[in-house]
Amino acid sequence: MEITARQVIRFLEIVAARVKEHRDELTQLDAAIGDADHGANLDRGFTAVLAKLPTIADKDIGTILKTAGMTLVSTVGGASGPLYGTAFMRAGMALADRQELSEGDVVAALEAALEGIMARGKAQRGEKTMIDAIAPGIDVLKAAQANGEDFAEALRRALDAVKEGMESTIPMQATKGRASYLGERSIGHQDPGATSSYYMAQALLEAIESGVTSQ
Amino acid sequence: MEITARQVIRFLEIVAARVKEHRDELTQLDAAIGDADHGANLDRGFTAVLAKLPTIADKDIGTILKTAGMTLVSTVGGASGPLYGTAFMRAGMALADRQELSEGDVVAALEAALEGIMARGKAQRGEKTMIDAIAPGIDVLKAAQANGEDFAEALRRALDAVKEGMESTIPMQATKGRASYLGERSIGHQDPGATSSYYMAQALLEAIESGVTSQ
Amino acid sequence: MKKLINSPEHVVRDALEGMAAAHPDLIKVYYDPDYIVRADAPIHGKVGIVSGGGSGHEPMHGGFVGKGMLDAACPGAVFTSPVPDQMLAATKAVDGGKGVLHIVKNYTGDIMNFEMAAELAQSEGIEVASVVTNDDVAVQDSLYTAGRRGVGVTVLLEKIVGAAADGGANLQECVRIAEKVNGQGRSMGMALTSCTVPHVGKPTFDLGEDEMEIGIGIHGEPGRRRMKVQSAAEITELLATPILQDLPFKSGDNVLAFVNGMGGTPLIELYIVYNELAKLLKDQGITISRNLVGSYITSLEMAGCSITLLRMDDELTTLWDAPVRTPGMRWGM
Amino acid sequence: MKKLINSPEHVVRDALEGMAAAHPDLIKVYYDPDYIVRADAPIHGKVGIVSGGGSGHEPMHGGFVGKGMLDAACPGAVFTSPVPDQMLAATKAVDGGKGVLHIVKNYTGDIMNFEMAAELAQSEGIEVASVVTNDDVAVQDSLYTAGRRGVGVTVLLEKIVGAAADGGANLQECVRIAEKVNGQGRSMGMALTSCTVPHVGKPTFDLGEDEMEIGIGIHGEPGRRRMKVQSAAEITELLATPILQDLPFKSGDNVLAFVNGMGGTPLIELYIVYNELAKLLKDQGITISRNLVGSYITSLEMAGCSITLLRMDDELTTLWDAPVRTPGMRWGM
Ligand SMILES: Nc1ncnc2c1ncn2[C@@H]1O[C@H](COP(=O)(O)OP(=O)(O)O)[C@@H](O)[C@H]1O
Ligand SMILES: Nc1ncnc2c1ncn2[C@@H]1O[C@H](COP(=O)(O)OP(=O)(O)O)[C@@H](O)[C@H]1O
Ligand SMILES: [Mg+2]
Ligand SMILES: [Mg+2]
Ligand SMILES: [Mg+2]
Ligand SMILES: [Mg+2]
Repeated sequence: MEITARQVIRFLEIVAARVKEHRDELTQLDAAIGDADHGANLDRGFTAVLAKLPTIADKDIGTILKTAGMTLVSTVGGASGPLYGTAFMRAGMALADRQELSEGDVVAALEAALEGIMARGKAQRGEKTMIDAIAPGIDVLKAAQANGEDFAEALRRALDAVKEGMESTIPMQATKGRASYLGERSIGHQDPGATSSYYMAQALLEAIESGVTSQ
Repeated sequence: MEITARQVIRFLEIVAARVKEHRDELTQLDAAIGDADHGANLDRGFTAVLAKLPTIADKDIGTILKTAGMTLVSTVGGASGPLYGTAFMRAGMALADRQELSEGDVVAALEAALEGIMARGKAQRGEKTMIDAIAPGIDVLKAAQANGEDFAEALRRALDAVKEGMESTIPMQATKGRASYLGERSIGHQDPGATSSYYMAQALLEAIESGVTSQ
Repeated sequence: MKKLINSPEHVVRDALEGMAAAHPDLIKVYYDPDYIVRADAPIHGKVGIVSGGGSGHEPMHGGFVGKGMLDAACPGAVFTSPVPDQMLAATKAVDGGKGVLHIVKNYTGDIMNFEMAAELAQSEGIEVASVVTNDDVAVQDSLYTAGRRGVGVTVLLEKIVGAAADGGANLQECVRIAEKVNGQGRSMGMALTSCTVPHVGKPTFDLGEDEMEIGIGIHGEPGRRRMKVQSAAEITELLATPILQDLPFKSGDNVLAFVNGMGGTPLIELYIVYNELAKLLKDQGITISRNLVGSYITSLEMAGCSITLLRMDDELTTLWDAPVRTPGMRWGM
Repeated sequence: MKKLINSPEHVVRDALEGMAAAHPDLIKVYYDPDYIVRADAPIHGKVGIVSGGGSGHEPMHGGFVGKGMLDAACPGAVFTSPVPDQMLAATKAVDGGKGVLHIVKNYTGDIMNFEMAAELAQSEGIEVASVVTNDDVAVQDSLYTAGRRGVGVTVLLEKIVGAAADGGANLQECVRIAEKVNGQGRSMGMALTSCTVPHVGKPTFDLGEDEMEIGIGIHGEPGRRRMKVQSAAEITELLATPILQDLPFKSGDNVLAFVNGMGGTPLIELYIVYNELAKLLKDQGITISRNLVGSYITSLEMAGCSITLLRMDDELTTLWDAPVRTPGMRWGM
């Protein structure tokens, strides 16, 4: 299975749509354990990314993702801006000059993105952040790759893992980010960043499955 | 019928009690067309008058009323402080050195009090103030006096006139005091000062009727 | 009712003690009767400037006592004019032999209590003059009514006359300047929420979640009109238009533009209103030569704002710019 | 939601334009990226002091740009840290050749965005140092968490370090003084009401008519504890006790006592809290040598207050007393 630049653009478009759709939900989750701006932050950022797309649609995949990341850094602010921004920039650097992606490229890019998030935010799994949603999905893809399992199939299982990871943040006590100020009162709420990461994973699956039909 | 200093003291005690009892009602009336402090203002003032009574109980009626008036001026503030204060002071001046009052004295003192209010506040009847309650009562007493009618009987009719006067402020548009700022919106509300004047008239009747029984 | 207080009865006393504790270098506070005087009063050979009114409008008036503004302030109970004993004591405390000016906001109670205090002070041989502020265009004026309320202009007048007195103006001069400021200034206010008088315990008036009250005073008095909440631009126009027409202010005028918060409105909103006001005045050819943005004459925790415009000339500008040092207003020293 | 705004999207921009219109003598405002610099920046041979953070805390930070305090401030969206582009542009605009100090409140977002900006500025050859404020004792601290929030101390730090830089201190000196202020200062806050983020449109948290939230931050984050509303004296003790124990402050200490309003609380209530605080500290043998009472670091229209205590010494006192002239804090000039 080969993924085209057109599909990467499509991925970004779907993320932007999902974020807008779930803007209020994300903000409400953030109101419970944060400061009620996560939905607005990401919506502002991906709206800016959408506006940039025409100028980069004909570029290589690395440039497309790097530009998206830089745009997020420049427009989102808060914690999620540098984190998602770094993630997309690192993915872009890992895919410099590519016009098409192999399955292995996708996994490598996702790993680079996660490393970027962990380096920038200095958080580990289990601290009630986006990492708890993203990491389990990557685990599934890497295992599948190692066992030579079908990628499309693995992607669907990865999305389930991301969903479980997102839900696993509910009983956690936050030790990073704004939610950590609440101490024990952060327990019992789903992390907004983990939730936005799940919607991005959904978008990724959809874009990849959409294949060339999106053209 | 003779009124003793003891009854004048009793009158002040009853006013203080009535004001405390109706404090919230007076404040609510003031909230509608003023600034929600009339009940608190008068309660503060007559509580101070009560505290002063022991020191003046053995004095002449003029001194008792002058002291009460000065105490009101010094403790009430707002519009009602100088107005009621002046009223009691003027009544006291009209009754200097008296140990007992004739019916005529009572009417003269009430007239002096009303003149004091009108001089200090520069208001006339029909401007939606305490004057609209007080003046009609005095009219009744003066007429009764002229026609040599029974005073006790006249006092009761005077109280009815004060009540009607108080209620007559409801349809009036205020042209004096805080309520005048509301223009037409002041129409339809009973004036707080007219209402407190009615309770004072009630107290006066009760004190006079109580006769020596209060001793 | 939710307030940072100990009890409704102690609000005024506790706040006065807090001011005394916070500003011993600027003010002295006396109790029973309550009044605040500048720490170095009386200033011999200077006209004494005294104001006062109900509490609940902080920093006005007590916060304006100090160098270059008020010599004394008399705080009444919340929203209730102080009593003559307070003004008399304050007048005596600041009398420097050149007479004392009473700055009185036009409310029946304030007028009558200051009047009685002035009579008493004069009977004790102190020369007293009074100026009354009545700048609120929300109130229809007429010879036969109590007239307009004194609101935002009072703050500007106290600063300007305070500077004049500090500069050596005599009592007549102070009166002239005060009357000029009151004559050239107009104000109007609005509320997004009511305030709650401590001893009442519930809001003075009820406003729906989408309603605002236009033409309110500073005592939680209901205003002249209730309407649906509108944008900052529309609200600014609703307040500024009657002000501009009333004086009237004309193209070419220089004004001091004062956007005031009512107590519960944050600064970020006041700057948004100021921005709309600046655009509106520019369109009318009116120049803002000085401005003041903040909560200076408040109505407890009421959310809302008022706009005051004062036509400026060289004399008023010089006096406005003069150094002032009080708890509530300070520059130049 | 009732606010004096035109629309949630325009709140920050409109307020910035209002500030620019009101204070052209003190500040210049740039847009896209948004930042505020003192009118006479860059000052050659002076360390540049830059801060920033989400909007909704006015007058902090933009209101502290001017002589003797900040050289620049970067306002983010409401309650959202600004982006690196803003800090980079501001850092370049105020670089006077002696390096630039970033004053950062300890929030993950602020830390990361300032970090990226510092990396970019350094790559362009500007020397940048950063200090992080984390004075909120309501947050339990630990090596493994995001640590404490930066709150009230930030205001005092910006004044003091601003004075140091104006006095010619080099970058290392500024860092030393800033770390000393942060090390010797502690804060805690409480809310009587929630605030409403404009683009959300409803209160961030719900408090009952008789409830208060203790240990809140400045972003409408819920606090550590919810309880029935208590008296000003009890609330003051609830805030002051953890502050005193944390440093700890000791009998004989000189402190700057800062009673701050959260945006919707009127001055009269802040003075009542200050009065309780003064009594409480006196009982503990702690001397208040300086104080600040007012709304300087706010949370939109939230009703409530915070208390900050800073242990003072001669160096900090001299720097605190130094003249300052900004829209939000002014004395001595
Ligand atoms: N150190 C961190 N590492 C990884 N993710 C983090 C970290 N801190 C916060 N996050 C994520 O960021 C989300 C909050 O983003 P957002 O609300 O946009 O920023 P802010 O918290 O500054 O308002 C949290 O839900 C969490 O998932
Ligand atoms: N000029 C006046 N002449 C007579 N009575 C007046 C005048 N102005 C006000 N009042 C009376 O005073 C009452 C209000 O008293 P109060 O609420 O205690 O004072 P304030 O209006 O200063 O708050 C009004 O209801 C009215 O009856
Ligand atoms: Mg957030
Ligand atoms: Mg009243
Ligand atoms: Mg009153
Ligand atoms: Mg945020």
